[in-house]
Amino acid sequence: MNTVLVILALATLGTAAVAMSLRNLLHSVLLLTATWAGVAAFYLWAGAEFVAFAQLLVYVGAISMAVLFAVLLTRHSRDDVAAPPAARSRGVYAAAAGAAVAGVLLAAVSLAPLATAPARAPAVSVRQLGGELMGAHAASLLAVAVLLTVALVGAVVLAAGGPPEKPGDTP
Amino acid sequence: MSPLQLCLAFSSLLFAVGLTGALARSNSILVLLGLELMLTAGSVNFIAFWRFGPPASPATGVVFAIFAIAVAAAETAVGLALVIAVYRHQRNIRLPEANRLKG
Amino acid sequence: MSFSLPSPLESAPGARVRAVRDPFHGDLLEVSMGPHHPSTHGVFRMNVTLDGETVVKLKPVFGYLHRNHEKIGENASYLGSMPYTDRLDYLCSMTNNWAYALAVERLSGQTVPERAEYLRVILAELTRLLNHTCFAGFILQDCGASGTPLMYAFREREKILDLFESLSGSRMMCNFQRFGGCRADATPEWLEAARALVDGYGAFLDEFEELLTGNEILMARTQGVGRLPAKLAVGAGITGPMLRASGVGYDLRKVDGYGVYPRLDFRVPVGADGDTYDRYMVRVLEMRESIKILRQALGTLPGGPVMDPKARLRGFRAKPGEVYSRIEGPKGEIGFFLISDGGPNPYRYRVRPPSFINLTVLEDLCLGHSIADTVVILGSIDIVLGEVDR
Amino acid sequence: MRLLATTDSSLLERAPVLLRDALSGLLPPPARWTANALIEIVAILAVFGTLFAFLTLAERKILGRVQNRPGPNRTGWFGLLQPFADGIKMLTKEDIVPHAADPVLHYLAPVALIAFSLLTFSVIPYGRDLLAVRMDASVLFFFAAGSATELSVFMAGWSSHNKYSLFAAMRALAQLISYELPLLLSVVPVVLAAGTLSTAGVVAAQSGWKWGLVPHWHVFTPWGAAGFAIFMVSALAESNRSPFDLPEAESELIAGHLTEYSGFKYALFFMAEYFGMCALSGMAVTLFLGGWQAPLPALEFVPSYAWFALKLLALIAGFMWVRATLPRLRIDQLTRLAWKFLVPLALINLGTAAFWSLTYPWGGSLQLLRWAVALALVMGPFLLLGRRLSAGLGARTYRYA
Repeated sequence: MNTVLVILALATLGTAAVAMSLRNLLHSVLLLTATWAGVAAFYLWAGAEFVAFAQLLVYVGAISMAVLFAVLLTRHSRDDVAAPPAARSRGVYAAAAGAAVAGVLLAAVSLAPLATAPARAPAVSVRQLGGELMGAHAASLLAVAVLLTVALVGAVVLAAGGPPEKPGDTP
Repeated sequence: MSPLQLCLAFSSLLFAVGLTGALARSNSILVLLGLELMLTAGSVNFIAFWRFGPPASPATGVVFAIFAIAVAAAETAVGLALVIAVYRHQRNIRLPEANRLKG
Repeated sequence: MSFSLPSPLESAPGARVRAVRDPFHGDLLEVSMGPHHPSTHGVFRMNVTLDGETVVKLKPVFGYLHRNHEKIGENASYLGSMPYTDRLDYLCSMTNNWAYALAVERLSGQTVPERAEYLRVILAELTRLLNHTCFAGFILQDCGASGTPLMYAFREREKILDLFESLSGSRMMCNFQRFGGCRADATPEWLEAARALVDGYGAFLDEFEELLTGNEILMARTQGVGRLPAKLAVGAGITGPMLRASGVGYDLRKVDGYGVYPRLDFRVPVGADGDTYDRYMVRVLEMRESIKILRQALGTLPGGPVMDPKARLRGFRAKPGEVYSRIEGPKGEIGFFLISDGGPNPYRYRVRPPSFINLTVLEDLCLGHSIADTVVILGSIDIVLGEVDR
Repeated sequence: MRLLATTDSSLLERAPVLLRDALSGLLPPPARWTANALIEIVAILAVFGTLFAFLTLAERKILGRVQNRPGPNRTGWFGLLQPFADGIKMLTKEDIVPHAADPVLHYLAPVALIAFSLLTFSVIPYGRDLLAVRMDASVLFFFAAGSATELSVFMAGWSSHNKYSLFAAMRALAQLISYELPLLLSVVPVVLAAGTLSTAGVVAAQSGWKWGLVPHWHVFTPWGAAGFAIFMVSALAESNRSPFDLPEAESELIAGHLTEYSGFKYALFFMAEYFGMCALSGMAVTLFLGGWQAPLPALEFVPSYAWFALKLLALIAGFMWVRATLPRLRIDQLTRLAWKFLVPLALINLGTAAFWSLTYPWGGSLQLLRWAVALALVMGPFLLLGRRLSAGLGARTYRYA
C-alpha cells in the first residue's frame, strides 16, 4: 500500500518540480496539470473518490484551461511563451527558503507523535457527503458559493474592464 | 514511516516545491501556479488526516478538501484576471516590473 | 490615467482601417489564407491581418491563374478568341461567348436572326440558373453545411450541363456563339428537354430553399455580415446581383435592353441591406425570374435560321473602329472592349470581368468581421478565378 | 468489477458475464479479479473499436445518402471493408512532424486524447450486469475524464506551430469553457431526481412503467426533455461535431488542430472524436433515456445491452443527421448560445426539476397543474431567451425594381 503512495508522491513531486523550473510556460502549465492529476490519484488512493473527481474536474478541466488562456492572452508573439528564470541569486535564495521550509516540516512530521492509522478508510458515500454539506456545513457552503460568485464577477470586471474607450473608436 | 507520515511528508514537499517556484520565478503566472501548488498541499493534508488521523465526523476532511478546491478555483480566477489586467497595462507579466500601484 | 495602445495601422498613411478593439486587445497576427485554402474558390490568396479572430486588414493577392488572355486576344483572329472566352468564367461560357459575339457584331454591324436571339437568351438564362445554383451551394458550403446543399446544387447543375453538352458538344467550354448567330440549332428534342428542366426547376428551388434558407444558423451567419452600402457599391463599379443586393435596381437586361429581353416579362429583385444574406437571396429570387424568362422564351421561340447567311467567320475582318459592348452576365456586367484597325485580329482586346471588379471591395466588406465571416463574404461575392486573373 | 449475474434474467442477458466468468475461471482464484478486469477492458476496446470502424463507414454512407450519392461502395459488399482499407492506408502513411513543431506535445496530444476518451467508457452501464467500474460518483468521473479531452485539442493545436492550428486551439479552449457548464448543469437535475451520482443508480431510478405503458425515463418529464435537449446540444459542442466543429472548421481553418497531423496520429484523433461521440451518447442514454431499460414491459425479453445499443445508435445517427444538414456557427455566436441561452435554461431547468420532485405527491387534478406549471417553466424561458438570441434575424421580403 505504501509503495503505491510513494510512487504517486514521487511522480507528483517530480512533475511539480520540473514544471516549476521549465523555461517554456506552456510546458510548465501542462506538466502542472499532470501534477494535479497526480494529486487526484492520491485522493483516489486515500479513498476520497468524490474529492478526487472534483479535483480532476476543477483543476484539469477548468483551472488548467483558464491558465492556458491567460498564457496565450499575455504574450507578444506566437513564440513568446518563454519565461526566463530570474536572477541566479534569487533562485538560490528561493531554493534555500524552500529547503528550509521542507526541512522544518519534514522534521515536525517525523517527530510528531501521530496517531496510528485506522484499519480501513472511513467510508463516506456521496449521499452522506451531500447530507453533511447541506446540514452541518450549510453555512460554509453558502459562504463558498458567495465567494465563488464574487470571485467570478470580480475576475470578469478585472479582466474585461479596460480603459474607457473613446466614442467612435469601436465599429 | 506510517502512511500518515508519508502523506504528510508528501504534502510538505509539495508545499516546499510550490514555495520555491513562487519565490524563484518572476513570471506572474508561474508564481500564481506556485501558490496553487501550496494550496493543493494543504488539501492533501486534509485528506491525509481524514484518512489516517484520529476518527472524527466521517465526512469532515472530505468537506474541507472540497471547500479548499473551491477556494483555490476562486483564487485562480481572480489571480489570472489580475495577470491579464497587469498585462494590459504594462505589456508584460514580469512581477518585478509590476511594482507600481498606479495604472 | 487612461492607457491606449498605439496601433501600427492607425498611424499608417492612408490606412482606412477601423480600429477594432476588444478588451483583450492583443498583438496582430498575419495569416496568409491561400492560395491553397479550401474556401478561396481557386488559387486566390488573402493576406489577412487579424486581431484575435477579427480582421483588421485584408490584402487580396491574385494572378496565380493569369494566362495572358487579353494579349492572346490581340494576336488571335476574331473567331480564334471565341474559345478563349469560354475560359474566362468557366461556369458561364455561354454568356461570355455572347458578350464577345455581341461586341464583334456591333463592331462590324452584323445582325442576328430572330431564332438565334431567342436561343441566346435561353442559353444565357440557363447559364444564370447554373451559376446561381452553384453559388448557392458553395456559399452554404462556406457557411459550414458539410456538402449537402452543394451536392443538391450539383445535381441540378449536371442537368443543365447535359443540355449544354447535347447542344454544343461540351459541358463547360461550349464555344457556341458566333458573330451573326449560333453555331448550331436546337433540335425539337433539345427544346423539349429544356422545357422539362425548366418545369422542374421551381420544385428544386423550393426544396433547396426549404433545406436551409429559413435556418437560424444561416441567418445568424449571413445577416448583417459584410454589408455593402449602395454608395460604395456604385462608387466601386460593382455590378450584377451584388449591386442589386445593395438596393440599386440596375440590370443591363433592363437598362440596355439587348437581345430580345425587352419583349420578355421579368422583374429584377433588389435587396435592402446589402449584406451576405441579401446577396444570397437576390440570387435565389433571380433564379425564379430566370425560370419565368425561360418559360416565355421557350414558348415563343420562332423558326428560321440561327446563323446570318451573310456572316463570314473565316478570314473575318472588322471595320476599323472601336466598340465596348456588355451584357448582364450571371455575376455582373461582362463587357468586351475592342479596337479594330481593319486587320484579321483586334488591335486592342480588353475584358471587363465582373468578378474582378466585384472583388475590389473585399477588404471593405471584411473589416471588423471575423475570419469565419471572411470566407462567407468571399463566397457571397461569387468569383471565378479564371475571370479575375484572366 | 465484482459483477454477479442476476439469476432471474434470461441466459442471453447473462451471456457476457457468464462468458467472462468461464474464461477467468480457468485461472487460479487469486488471478481472477485481474483477469476479469482485463477481459472487461479488452471487451470495451474491441466493441468500441469495431463500432468506431463501422461508424466511420455509416457516417460516410449516411452523408452520402443525404447528399444524393452512394458513399463508399467499392471495397467489399456495400463498402463494408472500407474501414479496414482506411486503416491500412492510415497506418502506412508517413508520419509528418513539422520542423518547427513542439515534438513532445505534438506526439502526446493524440495519445492523451485517446486515453481520456477511453476512460469515460468505464462508467457507462451497457446492460443490466455490464458495468466495468461501479463507483459512487461515476457521473462526476465521466465528466472529469471527459473535460480533459479538450486539453489535448489545445496541445495539438499549439504544438503544430501552424496559425490555423493555433486558432483551433484557442477556439477549442473557448468552446470547452463555454459548454462544460451547460453540459454539467443539464445533468444536475437528473442527479437531483435520482438522488445518486452513480450511473447504475440513475438507470435504476428510471425503471418501471406508468400504467404499464409509459416508461419512467427522465426524458418523459418536462425537465428531463429540456435537460436532454441541453445535454445533446452541449454534447455536440463538446465532441466538436457539426454545427459546433469550429476547431476543425474545414472551410475556415483547413483542418484546424488536425492540419499538421497525418498517418496514425490523425487516425487517433479521428477515433477519439467517435469515441467521444459514443461516450456522450451513451451518457445521454443512461441519464435521460432509461439506460438499458426496455421501453415496454412486453419487450423485456430482449437483452438489456441490445436496448442500450439501439438507443446509442439512434443518438449517433442523430449526430450524423445534424452534421449532414446544419451550417456552422461562428465562435462568438457559439459562446453566446452557451452563455445567454443554454446556461440560463439549464439553471431554470434545475428549478423546474426541484419543483417536479417537490410536487411528487400531488395527485388527481393537481397532477395536471403540476404538468402545466412544469411545462410553462420549461417553455417560457425557452421562447423568451430564444427570441432574444435571434433578435434582429428573420426572413426578409424583397422588392423588385
